[in-house]
Amino acid sequence: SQTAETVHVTTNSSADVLRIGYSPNINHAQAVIGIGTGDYQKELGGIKVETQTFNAGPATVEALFANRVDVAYVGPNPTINGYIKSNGQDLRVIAGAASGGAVFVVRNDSGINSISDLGGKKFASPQLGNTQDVALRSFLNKNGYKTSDVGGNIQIINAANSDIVTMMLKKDIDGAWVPEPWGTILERNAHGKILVDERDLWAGGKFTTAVIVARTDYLQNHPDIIKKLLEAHVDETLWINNNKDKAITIFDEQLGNLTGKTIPENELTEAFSRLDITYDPIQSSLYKSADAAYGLGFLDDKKPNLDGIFDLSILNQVLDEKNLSAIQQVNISSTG
Amino acid sequence: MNKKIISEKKSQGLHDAANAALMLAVFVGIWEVVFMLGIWSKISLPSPAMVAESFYKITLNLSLPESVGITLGRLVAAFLISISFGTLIGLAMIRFKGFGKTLNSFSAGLLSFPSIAWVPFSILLIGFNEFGIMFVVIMSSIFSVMISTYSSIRNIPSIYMDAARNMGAKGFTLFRYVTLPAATPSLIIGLRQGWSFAWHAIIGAEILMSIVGLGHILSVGRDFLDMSEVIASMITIFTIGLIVDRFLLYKLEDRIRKKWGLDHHR
Amino acid sequence: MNKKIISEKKSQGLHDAANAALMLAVFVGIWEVVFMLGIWSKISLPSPAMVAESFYKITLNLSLPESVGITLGRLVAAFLISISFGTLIGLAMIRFKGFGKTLNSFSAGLLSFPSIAWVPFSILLIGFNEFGIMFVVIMSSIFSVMISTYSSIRNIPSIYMDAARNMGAKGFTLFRYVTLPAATPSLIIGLRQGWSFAWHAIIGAEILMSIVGLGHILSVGRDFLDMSEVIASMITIFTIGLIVDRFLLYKLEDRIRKKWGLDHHR
Amino acid sequence: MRWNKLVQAKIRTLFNRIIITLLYEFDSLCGHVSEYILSQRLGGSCFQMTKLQAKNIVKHFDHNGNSVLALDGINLDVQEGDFLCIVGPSGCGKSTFLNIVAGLEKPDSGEILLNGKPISTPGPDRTMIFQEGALFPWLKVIDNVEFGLKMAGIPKEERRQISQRYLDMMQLTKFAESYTYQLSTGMKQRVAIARALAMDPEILLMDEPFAALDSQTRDLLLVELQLIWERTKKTIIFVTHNISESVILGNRVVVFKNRPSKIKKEIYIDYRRPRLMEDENLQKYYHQILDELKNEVIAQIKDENQ
Amino acid sequence: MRWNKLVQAKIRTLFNRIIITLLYEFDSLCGHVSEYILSQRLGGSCFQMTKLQAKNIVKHFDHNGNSVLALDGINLDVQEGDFLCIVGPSGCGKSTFLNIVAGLEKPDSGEILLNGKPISTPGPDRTMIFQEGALFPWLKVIDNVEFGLKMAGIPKEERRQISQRYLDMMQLTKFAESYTYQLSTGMKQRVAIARALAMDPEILLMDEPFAALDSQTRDLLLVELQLIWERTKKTIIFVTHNISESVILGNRVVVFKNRPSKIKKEIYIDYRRPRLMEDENLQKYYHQILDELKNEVIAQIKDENQ
Ligand SMILES: Nc1ncnc2c1ncn2[C@@H]1O[C@H](COP(=O)(O)OP(=O)(O)OP(=O)(O)O)[C@@H](O)[C@H]1O
Ligand SMILES: Nc1ncnc2c1ncn2[C@@H]1O[C@H](COP(=O)(O)OP(=O)(O)OP(=O)(O)O)[C@@H](O)[C@H]1O
Ligand SMILES: [Mg+2]
Ligand SMILES: [Mg+2]
Repeated sequence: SQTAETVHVTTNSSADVLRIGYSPNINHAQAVIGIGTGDYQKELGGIKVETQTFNAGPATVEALFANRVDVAYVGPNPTINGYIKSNGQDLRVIAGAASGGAVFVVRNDSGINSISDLGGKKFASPQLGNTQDVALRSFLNKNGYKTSDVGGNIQIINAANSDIVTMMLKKDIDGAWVPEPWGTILERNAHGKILVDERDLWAGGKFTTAVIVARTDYLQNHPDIIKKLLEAHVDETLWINNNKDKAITIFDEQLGNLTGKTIPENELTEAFSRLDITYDPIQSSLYKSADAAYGLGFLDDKKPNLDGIFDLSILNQVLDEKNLSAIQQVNISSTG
Repeated sequence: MNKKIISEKKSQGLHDAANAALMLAVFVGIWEVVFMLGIWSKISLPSPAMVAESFYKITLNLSLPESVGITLGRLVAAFLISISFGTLIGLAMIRFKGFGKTLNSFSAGLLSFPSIAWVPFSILLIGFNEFGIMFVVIMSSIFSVMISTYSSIRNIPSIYMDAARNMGAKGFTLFRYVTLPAATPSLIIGLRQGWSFAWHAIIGAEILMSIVGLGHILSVGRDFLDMSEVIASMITIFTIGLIVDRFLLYKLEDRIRKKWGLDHHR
Repeated sequence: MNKKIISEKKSQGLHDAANAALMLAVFVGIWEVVFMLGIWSKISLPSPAMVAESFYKITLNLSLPESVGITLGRLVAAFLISISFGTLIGLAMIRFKGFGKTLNSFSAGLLSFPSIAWVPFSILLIGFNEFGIMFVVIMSSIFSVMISTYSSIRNIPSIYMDAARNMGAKGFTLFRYVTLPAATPSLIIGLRQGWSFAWHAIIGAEILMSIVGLGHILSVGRDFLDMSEVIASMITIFTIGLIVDRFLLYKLEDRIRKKWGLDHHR
Repeated sequence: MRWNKLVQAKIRTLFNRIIITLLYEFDSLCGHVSEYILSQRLGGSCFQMTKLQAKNIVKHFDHNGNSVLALDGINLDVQEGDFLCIVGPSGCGKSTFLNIVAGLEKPDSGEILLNGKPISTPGPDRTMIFQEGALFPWLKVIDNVEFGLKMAGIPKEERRQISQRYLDMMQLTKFAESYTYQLSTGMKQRVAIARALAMDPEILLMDEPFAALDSQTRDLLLVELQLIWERTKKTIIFVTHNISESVILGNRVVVFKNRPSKIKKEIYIDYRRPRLMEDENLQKYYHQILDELKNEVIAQIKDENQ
Repeated sequence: MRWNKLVQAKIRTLFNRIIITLLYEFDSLCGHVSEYILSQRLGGSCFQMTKLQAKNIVKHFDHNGNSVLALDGINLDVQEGDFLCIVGPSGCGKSTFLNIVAGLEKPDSGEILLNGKPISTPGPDRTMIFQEGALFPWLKVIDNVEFGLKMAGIPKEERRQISQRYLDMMQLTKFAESYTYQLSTGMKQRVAIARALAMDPEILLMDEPFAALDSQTRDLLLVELQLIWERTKKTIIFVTHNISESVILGNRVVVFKNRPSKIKKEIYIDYRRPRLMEDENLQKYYHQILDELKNEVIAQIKDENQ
């Protein structure tokens, strides 16, 4: 990658650095590709792009608050948590990144063939209170099941994705709600079958699974830099959606650069097929996620107020310049 | 004369407590000042008051006391196993010299395994449950116990062993009445270290395997960006570590040092 | 006579190596058998051959040697800092008794902090960089060094100190020529433990902060379900731990024990 | 029964002490009265057989590459009930020899036979009093004394009785509950003696046991040891650097040559017991041994200066 | 220059040795010839002032709740150039007193004045030979001997010269490179003596330094020590349990009472030097001291049995 060498020019802004945090996940595809290929740096010109990868959302937001990164690609639940914890002060969602890409996989020989067979089983999700965990729990609740922590007969454990694979193989669990590409991996390598594609549970098959957040003070002080970033982000999004196959190849390459590892192309293709790369933060789904998390007792005692979490003005400005349709900013009050 | 000594002891204890309290007060003071200076956002570094509130909350809803109980139960069980087996293997290492030498190095290699590395094996071999966590804790502390047993015993001045064997002590009796007490001052140091390894391991394992416990509170706090809960649980970890050390291991060490007359630094 | 001793030594070395090789062979053999029995899927437990291949791959693409270099560099730097400051503070603890007593307990509390708990502070105070990782490593090992310095020195038989002071040794000279050598056999044990703490911490920190290094290879391997890479990196961790211990710390311990005549168990 | 024994022991100790005190008080009388009284009370030994045999014992040590030959072929027969004293210049290998007899050190060649059978491990039949304090710092004085008894499985009450007796003999009753670091050097040595005597072994190996004692205590113990020996017919090997001590105690004194150590001379002392320091008749033995040793010292000086 | 000194030292050592050897060889002559030769070579001391003063030293120890009063008001003036011997029953507090003088232990009350000034810390002006081996196991014999010199900042070459001299005196030249665990007990004690003498302190505190030596080596050193004392006018406090030793060495012998220790008696021995073991004229001092001690032993027995 050429990021390191391309920098160093003049500054006409008070800040000459933009620090981006992201994870080498498929729903951060724009960042993985755009940063890796140098597209972002090209767009930002004299602003030096510094990057930091994280292996989980909470750590990313932690770093954002600690003023170690300025903007970050993260999942919706850490975003909500961060927003609430800072009393709506310290961060804003400035764009979306991905939608979909989570599945409920069950073991072939678990005896589960339909939603009515879930009683008495044991399932896994990656992390207590994360996007998939909330989805799994609300799904079970909605279908009349109760988890063991509230006296029901379904046990939920939280484990790292790779450990979930081991447990599926050992038949320690009957299924798991996981993000892609782990759904595909479980399906192919751990005798799993997809019981639910989460997109089927949402209106229009869309629900946000990655957004871009910015530190509020950075957003206020350097709207110009944010704008350049979003231009790059939108461009990258469009390019990926127009060149799916090539994008997958490049993504895999960049993954190799970042981690030294690649994912088999066919697995990656399947994973991407259940995922939409987008710049739309799908605001209503974020509010719904927050409500669900609140309903499960994961958020504070009082109902979270997410008013003002989105600041899409710059995104819309960029979209406008590119002749793309703007995204209507919605407030929580309008969703009820 | 005796009374004087006792009252001296008491006032010594008070003095120590005052010392500790002072250090604590200074620490909290600095923390508060740093907080008020606002160098870091209050999410990253909450104020002492916020942490206290968090403490109050998780104590009231019983999640803290319960977790502490569970974690300690697990830890004690695992650590006892570590100590018993570690000591036994350490002894075997002394007994069979070639085996001991080889295993001493191997243990050193295994000692350097972070507990995190044991988690996948634990899940594979045992599963995602109590015993899985205990396995991680045992694997993280047993080598330390083994090595320190081995080293401590090897460092016993040979004259004690000679004298004892000369008086007819051998086998288990030799071990029970000579080897063990002679190695004790040094074993205790090893025990204290083993205890820390076990502590590290259990918190690490509970974080990674997110099974109810103190580590789980910490990790959940972190996942939900609740730094005051994180700090509250860290303070709990610190306090328990301190209490166990101070009122168990250190007391033990101190008593033995007194008994041996090692305290006679003038 | 001399020649005989030397050749005995050589054959002893060979014997040790043979012993170690045997243990290794048995271990790999069992592993292969378990693999062939197919108790666990090969994703969870790859065969020795698969691990070897993985080794070959990451060695060839240089990611392993580079990571090892980076990790070791970091570790050595951090550990040196730990040793110097830890020793200094340990000495201060000896010097100022009240301070020492208080700090001894506090360190015990801090020693029980898992390295994982230092990560958020490191991010907050220092950031995602070399120094951040080094901070975690230092915090995870310095208390161990402190406590073992403190304990080791307190366990020196007072007659040595008496004799030295009687001969006019004091201050730094007393420390350099008496305190240090007298405490050495026990300090080395502490050093070995401190080294393991540092090892644990660096791997843990590299995993959590995902900064290039050996721990990163392990964590990436885990994230990508590449167990053979995980095992390959664990073997590397083990081997380095073993080598450092065997050829540095243990050698040192052995030499000192010989010199002191502690080896005279009959 | 037990109480009876205790009283007996007390009385015996007291009686011995009174005699000794008398001996001290009436210096002029001592030579005659005491000898008479004591020789009446104690008979000589009669039948003897070989208890312990050292056969051509060789031992060297490695000193940074240089080899130090400590023992160069020691041959020695010790009869049952023998009281054998070993004298020799410092560093000549006396302790090494005793260690080998105790089974704590292996000779390079040669062997030790006990009752005709070769031995190689330590055992409670040969109790050693070490030259350098080998008391256990983690035990109280009384527990140190009882250690060997405990190892032999003697019940607690009996142990206590025995240890009490010997602590009494060593005038340490008041310090029974102290730890060893709280004792003076001489007191430590007395504990070590009590510990060895309490075990009542067939063979007693004593490595300069009286070196740190004041002369009065030593004189007391010299008599006490003779009485014990006469009464129990123990076999004793006693290393000392004090010629008078060897003359008073031994019925045989072996003089070790300087490094490499061989046996230079054996002197038989056939004289009534208990012998006392003041006895003029022992002077001839004293001088005989002194002569042997003088040559050794001169040899050593030559050796150093060459 | 240096070489010169070395030769001088060698010659002196040799000369002394020859004299002593002669004394041994011609037993009958010794009393007369030796005294004459040696008294010619050495003069008596002349002018004296108070070097060290112990003022009402009290020290108790705690034994599991019981208090043991070791020193109960010791008052002692030591003149410059004094050779003071302390004798007393085992465990009476001799070592404790020496420790307090050395500044290693604090008295409960009372104080030690050195040249009129109170002291409380140890210092190289008062070098101690400890009763129990205080050699450093991590140093070679020669480095042990040089330790004090190194602390005093004496350059390496000079150190080596001095240590060589004393190792020579102690007949340990061959073991210079050995570690202490490789030495016999007597050899260790000789290293400790060499270490203290090498430091050449104003005041030398010696706690039973000859206890583990064979009598020949001891006799040699007894003379050697007197020569050193005469030559350098050191102030020496010498604790011993050997009455003969105290009579030969001291110009003053202090007898300690049994616990609680007070000074029972001071005996001045004004007799030409060097004195030898064989000298009949010293007998009267010997008996004087013995008498004092006998009472102590009896007191101790009473104390134990009451
Ligand atoms: N560290 C200590 N703790 C407790 N008691 C002690 C300590 N040191 C000495 N004592 C006690 O003080 C008394 C005097 O001891 P000290 O060592 O001075 O005797 P000593 O005259 O040197 O005897 P010895 O001739 O046997 O060496 C003894 O009763 C001993 O028990
Ligand atoms: N562990 C050892 N390592 C090396 N050399 C040793 C060891 N033990 C003894 N020696 C050497 O063996 C020789 C004899 O030592 P030993 O202790 O038997 O002498 P000793 O006759 O008891 O002398 P002393 O009267 O001084 O106690 C000495 O030269 C000593 O240096
Ligand atoms: Mg000896
Ligand atoms: Mg003493």
